Amino acid sequence: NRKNEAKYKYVPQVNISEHEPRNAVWGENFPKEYQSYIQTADTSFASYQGGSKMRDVLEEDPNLVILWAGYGFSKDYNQGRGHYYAVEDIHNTLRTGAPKGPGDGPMPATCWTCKSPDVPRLMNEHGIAEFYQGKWADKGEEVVNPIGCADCHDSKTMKLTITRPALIEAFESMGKDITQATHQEMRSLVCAQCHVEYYFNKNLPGKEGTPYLVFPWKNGMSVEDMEKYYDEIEFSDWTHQLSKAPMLKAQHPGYETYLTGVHADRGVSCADCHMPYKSEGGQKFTDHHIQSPLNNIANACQVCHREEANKLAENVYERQRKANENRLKLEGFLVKAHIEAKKAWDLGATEDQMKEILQDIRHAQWRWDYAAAAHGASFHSPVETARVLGSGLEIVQKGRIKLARLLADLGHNAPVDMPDITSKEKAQAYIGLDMEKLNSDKEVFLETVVPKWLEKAKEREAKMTPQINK
Amino acid sequence: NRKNEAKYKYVPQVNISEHEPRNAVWGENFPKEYQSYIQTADTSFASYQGGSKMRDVLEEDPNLVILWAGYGFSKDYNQGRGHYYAVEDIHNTLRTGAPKGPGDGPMPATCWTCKSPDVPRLMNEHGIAEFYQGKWADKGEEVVNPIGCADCHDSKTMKLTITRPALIEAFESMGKDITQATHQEMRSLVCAQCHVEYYFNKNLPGKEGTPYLVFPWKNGMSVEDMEKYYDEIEFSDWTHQLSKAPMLKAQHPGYETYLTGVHADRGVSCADCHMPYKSEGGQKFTDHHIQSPLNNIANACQVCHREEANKLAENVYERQRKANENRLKLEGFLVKAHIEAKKAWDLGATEDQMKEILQDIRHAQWRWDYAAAAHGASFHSPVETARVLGSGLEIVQKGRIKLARLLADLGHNAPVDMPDITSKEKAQAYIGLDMEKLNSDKEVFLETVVPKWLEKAKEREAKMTPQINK
Amino acid sequence: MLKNILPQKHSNWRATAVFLIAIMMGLGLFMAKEAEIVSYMSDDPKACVNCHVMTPVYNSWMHSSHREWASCNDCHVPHDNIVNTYYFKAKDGLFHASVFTLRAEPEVMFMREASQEVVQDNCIRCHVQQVTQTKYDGWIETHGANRTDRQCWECHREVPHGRIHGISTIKHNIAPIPTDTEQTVIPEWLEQKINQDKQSPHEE
Ligand code: HEC
Ligand code: HEC
Ligand code: HEC
Ligand code: HEC
Ligand code: HEC
Ligand code: HEC
Ligand code: HEC
Ligand code: HEC
Ligand code: HEC
Ligand code: HEC
Ligand code: HEC
Ligand code: HEC
Ligand code: HEC
Ligand code: HEC
Ligand SMILES: [Ca+2]
Ligand SMILES: [Ca+2]
Repeated sequence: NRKNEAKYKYVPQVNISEHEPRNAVWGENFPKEYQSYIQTADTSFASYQGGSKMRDVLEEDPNLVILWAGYGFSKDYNQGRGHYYAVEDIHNTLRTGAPKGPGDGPMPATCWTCKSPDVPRLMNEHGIAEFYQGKWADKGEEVVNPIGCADCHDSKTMKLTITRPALIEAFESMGKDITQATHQEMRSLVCAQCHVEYYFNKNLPGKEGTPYLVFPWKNGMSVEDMEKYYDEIEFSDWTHQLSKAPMLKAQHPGYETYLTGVHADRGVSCADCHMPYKSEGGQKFTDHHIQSPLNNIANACQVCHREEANKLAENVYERQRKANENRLKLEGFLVKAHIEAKKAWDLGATEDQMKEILQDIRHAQWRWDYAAAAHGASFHSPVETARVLGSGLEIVQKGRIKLARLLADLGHNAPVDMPDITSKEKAQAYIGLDMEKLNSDKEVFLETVVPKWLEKAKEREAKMTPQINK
Repeated sequence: NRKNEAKYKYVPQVNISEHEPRNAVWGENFPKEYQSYIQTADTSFASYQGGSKMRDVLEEDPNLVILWAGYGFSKDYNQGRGHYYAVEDIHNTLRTGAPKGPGDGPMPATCWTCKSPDVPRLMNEHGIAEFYQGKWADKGEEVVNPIGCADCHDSKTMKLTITRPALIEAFESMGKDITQATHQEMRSLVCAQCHVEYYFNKNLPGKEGTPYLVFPWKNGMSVEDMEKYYDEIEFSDWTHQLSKAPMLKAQHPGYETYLTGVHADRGVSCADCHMPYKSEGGQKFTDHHIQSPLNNIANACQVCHREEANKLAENVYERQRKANENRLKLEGFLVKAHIEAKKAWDLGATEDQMKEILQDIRHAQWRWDYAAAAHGASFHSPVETARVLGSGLEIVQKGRIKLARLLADLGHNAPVDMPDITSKEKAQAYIGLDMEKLNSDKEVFLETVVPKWLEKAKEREAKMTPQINK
Repeated sequence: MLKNILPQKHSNWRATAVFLIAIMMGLGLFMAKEAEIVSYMSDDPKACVNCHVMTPVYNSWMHSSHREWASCNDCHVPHDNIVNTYYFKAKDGLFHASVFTLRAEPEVMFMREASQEVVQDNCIRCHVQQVTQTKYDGWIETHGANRTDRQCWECHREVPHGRIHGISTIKHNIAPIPTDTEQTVIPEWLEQKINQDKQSPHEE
């Protein structure tokens, strides 16, 4: 009909093939969108807690090293930056280790899922479960284009589209049908392909052994619902090095927390704030420079709020400060709880005595992480974030009082000495990480393995010339 | 000139004298405002946690009996209802006891301050400090008209006006000049005469011994600022009966918390929501039926929000539920802390051992009360309310861990038995209140003393006939 | 005062504005005083309430969603260019003032057509992004077709003066009058008492 015609009418310069992963190729047809997309390479903006600047989160807050002791995140954790860096950053992070080649390294192939438009291409070529199989390093030469057009768009119609099976399956698990999503919902759902809590399920019937990407939404998306989900299947991401608690790592539940805020309630989508319209030479287009809206208040906020930019930024910062205040309190208690639990083990506590305590630590830290890991949550949904932090403060109290009594029973009735963790280095030394080795191994990997990956990819892609229209 | 003519365009039926306390007399001139004011007598509306219905808060939540043990509030505490009942309710509450006559009873005259337009009249006749002197019962026959016109209006111009010295003095203490307030600010400041945290200062230089009404705003209005204020002057409202902690009672810091919310930030005043415009027969006027805006969403909210009424109510309830969730958690811990502290005393703890713990209890409960006592705060400022509750959860944890260690030292290393406080009656019995006597004394007071007060007031007022214009 | 009213020095239409104001003043001291006509050039809504007939609209605006965002002139005066702004103001000022002085104000006023166009343009000026972007579909349904051929306030009937119009619709006003500075919010008696208290601390 005419409406659709109007909406998606354009004269393509090139014929973009269905699984074209190279953003520059799409850029031939859509220069404005591409040019703005390319700006996600800019790393000059820093806000109170966000922005595109590289921010070493462990350095800013060494407590985290203790919270994640025994898990990859204690080695290296930076705040996310522009989509342009998705591939580069997964190469760089110490969490992915220094694989020497295929089959090596700590991480599964599933890690690639949210980093590149090569992913839908590969899933199409090999199958979904097949994509998730094997090591991360196995696909190093296949996944090289950072997040881009083919992740969100249909190459024929340019319509927004869902390219990640995990989101579709998650909707199914909730008894919902994602194909019924409205256009406005799609403007958030394309983001919900990645900005969500996830885990790797190795026990899916028929796919045993494959770290299959799953969003734990079956019972709902609240912190309690997902906790219940994980408790029921007795899942844990890792066992804590100090406390031995069976831990959960919350990963950026951005979409889930956003949904509980007033903007979602009023139908405001992710794209409304992170991809507002922009005018250039009398032409309007969607700004694909996805970033902190605080670097773009005029377009991102003032369309709806005719407040001064300063005031709007201050509104955001105020909510973030208030959330951080209680987050840091909870965090401090969690650090204590892990170290107190270690003390109890050291003094001879039994599994039985520790069981409830460890469960409390698991639940309290899960809540802390749920509130902390989605970097936007303290603005997207300040009231829910505060509620979750409060519930974490409740649980950690219960656990620590049990610990105090247990320690007293074991002969230690006094505050437990805390290590010096005033810097990232000190904290990492305390948990016994050999950072020098990790870093030098990584260097070797980046200097030897990665260049080969990129070279092979170049060769491969050289054969995929797009068809130019005349 | 014509402008002034405009000011007095209506033909006054009666000449209202400067300190006319009788609302019905003002009502002769302003029937619509009066008629709507009179509707604050209606007690049929109940929302999730508010409304005009009589709600026995102790019955709804018997924990409070423990939190306030040793203080009047453990005897009787109802949620505030319409202004119409201000005088009746202060007669009725068990907190004011059963005075036999002048000079008797537990409460000072200062209690009257926020209950009636007779107050400015008496302050004018006798002086401010003089008004605060003596017992509450001393002025029983003088203060009989519930909150009304003369509390907020100038009788000549009908301009909004401040009639309570405490607010003026509080502004001075902050180095601010209330006479600079804009018209829009006045639409909240008239409420800030009463809907604020207060205490009775008996040590004001030159006024020693008089329980002078003071708003503790000198350092600011946040929960920390006021806490600091009270700590500095070592003020406490009472000593807790169980824990012996030097307690603070937060009283409805409605204005203070409102100021931290987004509505205040956007210039929305109390009157915008609680006294919106109303249309009747082609006339618009300010609805003086001050009540829960949820009983009047169309006028109170939909002026600004084009949302459905149900949705707006649900927005409010959601914020209230989330606040209550954490408030109840903090509350539960506070109950435990008081009873654990009692146990410690029973086991022979020393003042020295208890000092820090009691200070923690004081500060944690102050935060709880600050968040709980302003009934609107969880909507007026949900983020600040959550922040305050979180900080209470932090402090109570510190205190209880010290308590657990102290108890272990004293030979009790196990959870402390909690009494049965599942109903108001049981909780009151636990703290040893003789409710039967309190109630029967009150009955006698209401049947013998109060009727005399009202009778004398009638005689007195009969002499104050308003001057009718012809 | 003139400094605030007049456009920037050196702008070439400053003369026009001065000229127009001069005409207005020429209408006579009596009228200027009566109508506080000069204050009509100000952007302060209180300027409009100098005429009591404007108080009902002032008060309804005061109770509207727009109080914190849009003053009278934001809606009722063109903002397309600054010459137009002052020209329209002066013209309107003269018209209103004449009617007012003659006591010919109707019970229920209506915007003249010229004013309507101005207002409509101003609604769009502020809300253009909200009502034209298809991307806000999810937030504001159905603005596409409707907005172009109808007046905004056909639907948004409450914006900003409410549904009831007419100069008797608001009987008692406590709208502030800008020239009225003699009163403060503290009544005299209370100020006295407080000062008394301060001077001679109470002795028992
Ligand atoms: C109402 C506007 C709004 C909406 C809707 C919104 N965001 Fe945000 N988002 C913000 C603001 C403001 C920040 C804080 C930026 C800062 O701290 O610099 C933010 C932060 C973020 C961040 C961290 C950015 C950084 O600087 O590191 C991410 C990631 C994010 N949002 C993703 C999303 C996703 C995904 C959605 C939808 C599920 C969404 N946002 C919806 C306004 C919004
Ligand atoms: C479901 C999607 C998804 C999966 C699966 C996923 N990520 Fe991410 N990743 C994200 C998102 C979204 C961000 C941005 C987070 C933010 O800052 O808000 C991110 C950020 C990152 C970053 C940059 C920030 C940092 O931590 O230094 C790295 C590196 C990273 N991921 C590595 C990995 C690895 C390794 C795995 C596998 C264990 C993985 N990702 C699996 C979605 C995912
Ligand atoms: C294919 C996965 C994927 C999709 C789809 C996706 N993101 Fe991201 N996003 C990421 C990853 C991964 C990062 C972190 C990249 C890095 O740090 O290297 C990130 C980073 C961000 C950042 C941080 C940028 C900064 O400057 O700090 C924002 C904001 C953001 N995404 C918003 C969005 C929004 C809004 C959408 C949807 C319109 C979206 N993302 C869709 C995976 C995704
Ligand atoms: C993270 C998701 C995401 C990525 C990656 C992405 N887009 Fe978009 N794109 C969107 C959204 C959301 C819209 C707005 C759709 C709407 O409102 O109908 C959009 C709109 C468009 C439009 C429609 C015209 C306009 O400007 O509104 C074009 C063309 C487009 N994108 C091209 C591209 C190109 C080219 C790339 C790669 C360089 C790309 N997009 C990458 C999410 C994305
Ligand atoms: C498409 C419209 C839209 C956009 C874009 C938008 N908002 Fe909002 N915002 C709303 C609506 C609607 C509400 C809910 C209040 C209401 O109903 O009026 C709201 C509420 C708020 C509130 C009050 C909620 C709270 O947490 O206290 C703040 C603050 C706010 N927005 C700031 C921002 C900032 C900052 C941005 C840009 C990063 C932004 N908004 C972008 C529409 C929008
Ligand atoms: C934006 C609208 C808004 C503003 C501004 C506002 N309130 Fe409220 N107020 C509410 C709502 C909604 C409730 C919740 C009513 C309920 O729970 O039924 C409430 C509750 C209350 C209550 C408890 C009512 C009850 O039912 O018992 C009091 C008292 C109160 N507000 C006083 C004030 C004061 C004083 C101010 C200014 C300092 C103020 N409010 C500002 C909307 C507002
Ligand atoms: C600074 C003003 C102020 C002072 C002084 C004050 N009150 Fe109140 N009082 C209020 C306000 C405001 C409410 C309504 C609280 C609410 O529900 O939000 C109230 C409510 C009440 C109620 C009805 C609710 C209930 O608790 O059952 C009683 C009774 C009462 N006060 C008694 C007293 C007594 C006794 C004193 C002296 C110890 C006193 N008041 C001092 C302002 C004050
Ligand atoms: C002179 C003191 C005083 C002033 C001034 C005052 N209040 Fe009150 N208010 C009270 C007291 C006392 C109560 C409780 C009365 C009772 O329960 O008997 C109360 C009760 C209320 C309630 C609860 C009504 C209900 O139905 O539950 C609301 C809402 C309220 N006030 C709002 C306001 C607003 C808004 C203003 C200013 C426009 C204001 N008050 C001015 C003292 C005052
Ligand atoms: C708790 C404070 C309070 C009390 C008590 C009060 N008023 Fe008001 N009154 C207000 C406020 C606030 C306004 C709105 C002022 C404004 O918007 O400029 C107002 C407005 C008015 C107006 C102006 C016309 C209108 O309707 O807007 C009149 C007349 C009036 N009140 C009469 C009365 C009478 C008569 C009583 C006693 C029956 C009374 N008021 C009691 C606060 C109060
Ligand atoms: C005079 C205008 C006005 C009135 C009356 C008003 N609001 Fe608001 N409200 C606002 C503004 C302005 C914001 C801030 C968001 C923005 O900037 O758009 C807001 C924000 C909100 C928010 C988002 C903030 C949050 O806590 O998440 C909610 C919910 C809300 N209002 C509900 C209500 C309800 C319910 C009422 C009636 C009891 C009400 N409002 C009355 C103007 C008003
Ligand atoms: C947000 C835009 C807006 C603002 C601000 C505004 N007006 Fe209006 N005004 C309107 C609209 C629209 C109408 C037409 C109303 C109708 O016909 O329903 C109107 C009508 C009028 C009328 C005609 C009489 C009537 O009742 O319809 C007068 C007089 C008037 N406005 C004066 C003022 C004054 C004085 C102010 C400032 C105190 C003001 N307006 C502020 C939009 C505005
Ligand atoms: C000198 C007294 C006076 C002042 C000052 C005044 N008005 Fe008026 N206004 C009037 C009178 C009288 C009318 C009725 C004219 C008629 O309809 O016959 C009127 C009518 C109007 C109308 C409806 C007629 C039309 O022009 O479309 C608008 C709109 C209006 N005024 C806006 C304003 C605004 C805006 C201000 C302040 C900037 C203002 N007025 C200041 C006296 C005044
Ligand atoms: C000077 C700028 C300005 C002008 C002119 C203006 N508005 Fe607004 N309008 C705003 C702002 C700012 C808001 C509040 C948005 C928010 O909540 O953040 C608003 C809110 C609204 C709302 C939502 C609240 C409500 O009352 O339902 C509507 C509808 C609206 N305007 C319509 C109009 C119409 C119709 C006109 C012209 C008669 C108009 N506006 C003129 C700035 C303006
Ligand atoms: C045919 C009726 C109609 C016309 C004409 C119309 N609107 Fe609306 N408008 C609506 C409806 C209905 C809504 C509420 C839609 C919703 O809630 O999603 C609305 C919502 C709005 C809002 C958002 C209000 C909010 O905060 O939720 C603004 C702003 C607005 N309109 C401005 C305008 C302007 C400016 C014009 C003129 C150019 C206009 N409207 C013309 C019917 C109309
Ligand atoms: Ca970032
Ligand atoms: Ca009530």
